[in-house]
Amino acid sequence: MNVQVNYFGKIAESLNMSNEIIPISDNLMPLNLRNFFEDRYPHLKESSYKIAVNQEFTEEIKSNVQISEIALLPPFAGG
Amino acid sequence: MNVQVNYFGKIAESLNMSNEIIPISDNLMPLNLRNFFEDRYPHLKESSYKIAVNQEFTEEIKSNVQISEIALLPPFAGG
Amino acid sequence: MKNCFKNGPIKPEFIAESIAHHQVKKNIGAHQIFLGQVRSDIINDQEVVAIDYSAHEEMANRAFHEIREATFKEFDLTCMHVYHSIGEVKAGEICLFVFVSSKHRKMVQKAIEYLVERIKEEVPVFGKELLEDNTHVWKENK
Amino acid sequence: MKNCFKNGPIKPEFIAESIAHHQVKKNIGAHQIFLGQVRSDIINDQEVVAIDYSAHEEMANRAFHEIREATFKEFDLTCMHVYHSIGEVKAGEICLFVFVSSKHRKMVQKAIEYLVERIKEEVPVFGKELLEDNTHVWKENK
Repeated sequence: MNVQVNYFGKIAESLNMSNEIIPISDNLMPLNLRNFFEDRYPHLKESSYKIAVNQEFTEEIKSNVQISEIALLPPFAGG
Repeated sequence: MNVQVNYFGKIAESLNMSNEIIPISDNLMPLNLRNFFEDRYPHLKESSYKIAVNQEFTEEIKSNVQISEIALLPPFAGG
Repeated sequence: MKNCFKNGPIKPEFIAESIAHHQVKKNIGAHQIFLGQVRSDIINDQEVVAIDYSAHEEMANRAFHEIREATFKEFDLTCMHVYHSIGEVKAGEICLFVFVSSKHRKMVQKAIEYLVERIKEEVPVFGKELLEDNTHVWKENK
Repeated sequence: MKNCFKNGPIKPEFIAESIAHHQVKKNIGAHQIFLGQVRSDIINDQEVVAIDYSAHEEMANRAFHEIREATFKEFDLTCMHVYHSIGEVKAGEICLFVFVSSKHRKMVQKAIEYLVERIKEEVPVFGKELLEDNTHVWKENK
């Protein structure tokens, strides 16, 4: 499936983009997302970030899940 | 000496005045002020209040003190 | 001695001005504001319509001053302001405005608790709760 | 879902209006307000002149909503309002406005601590600290 991936803050800056569509094949499931993104963009290993799938924090996707968004969220700075 | 006495809030209301001058003779010293006022106005026995002499809380005056004010202060209700 | 009393209610616009004055102080990271508002409690089946505040003003201003000094000593604050109403304040209106500012949030939260507690306990302010049937009762902080 | 974001700084007049709106709620006895203000810290020998806030807005509004619900459950509050800036906020300007009201003061003090703590920790808001030499650093809550 093709998945909408959104990047924020420092992560978006380091990737030089705020979003992209990534094809994720079903036979990768269950998929460790941190490994997946750090294989794709090795410099992310140096970064601190949280991963959210469909707006819920998680590190993994299982099969048969409908994914409307994956988000990579650097440390929060609200307030 | 003649002493300025100020009454506040509920105490002033119960006495029907907010201040008066009371002569206090030197040979009463040291003087327990609560007893002094409750002898003068017996209904004060039923009341809750603090006494301040020259703006400092105290229950007693000793001799040779210059008194610019005695205040009877009912429970505080600030804020 | 600074006069901490304001005649009548403390207006929201006055609070806004106070906040605005602090925007030149660029080392401030956190403000905490406590507001006391007159509540229309039911007393003897009658609603409180207003509180008429009186005070031993000189003693009260001295107490405010001492509490402010102690708070500055205890907590690392940039600014501190305290205003209390004198005279009539209607239910729904504001009678106490306490405002502290600091670099960091932990400081202002502790400081405001300490300040408000001491103000309620130590400042000789008296409150006559005016009821809708024109009777009154005297308020007491617990 | 309520939108808790305001474009640019939160103005003192907006805070005043918010306070004024609560004067019809005559069961309120205590308000507590927390304001976060942008500090001109020195970073790499350069002064912070502004913070440019961005967010995962939908997730952030969901987080604000959940935190509000949890706070209402935990504390006996009459009202609660939270606003955060998005976009550029200059040093000295306000970026966070948290406002809780209750019958009594103890409630609002505990509630605001809980709220501010959770907002800083759980809401996906990002802050780019703009320095005077036109470089920037990314802020991180500790």
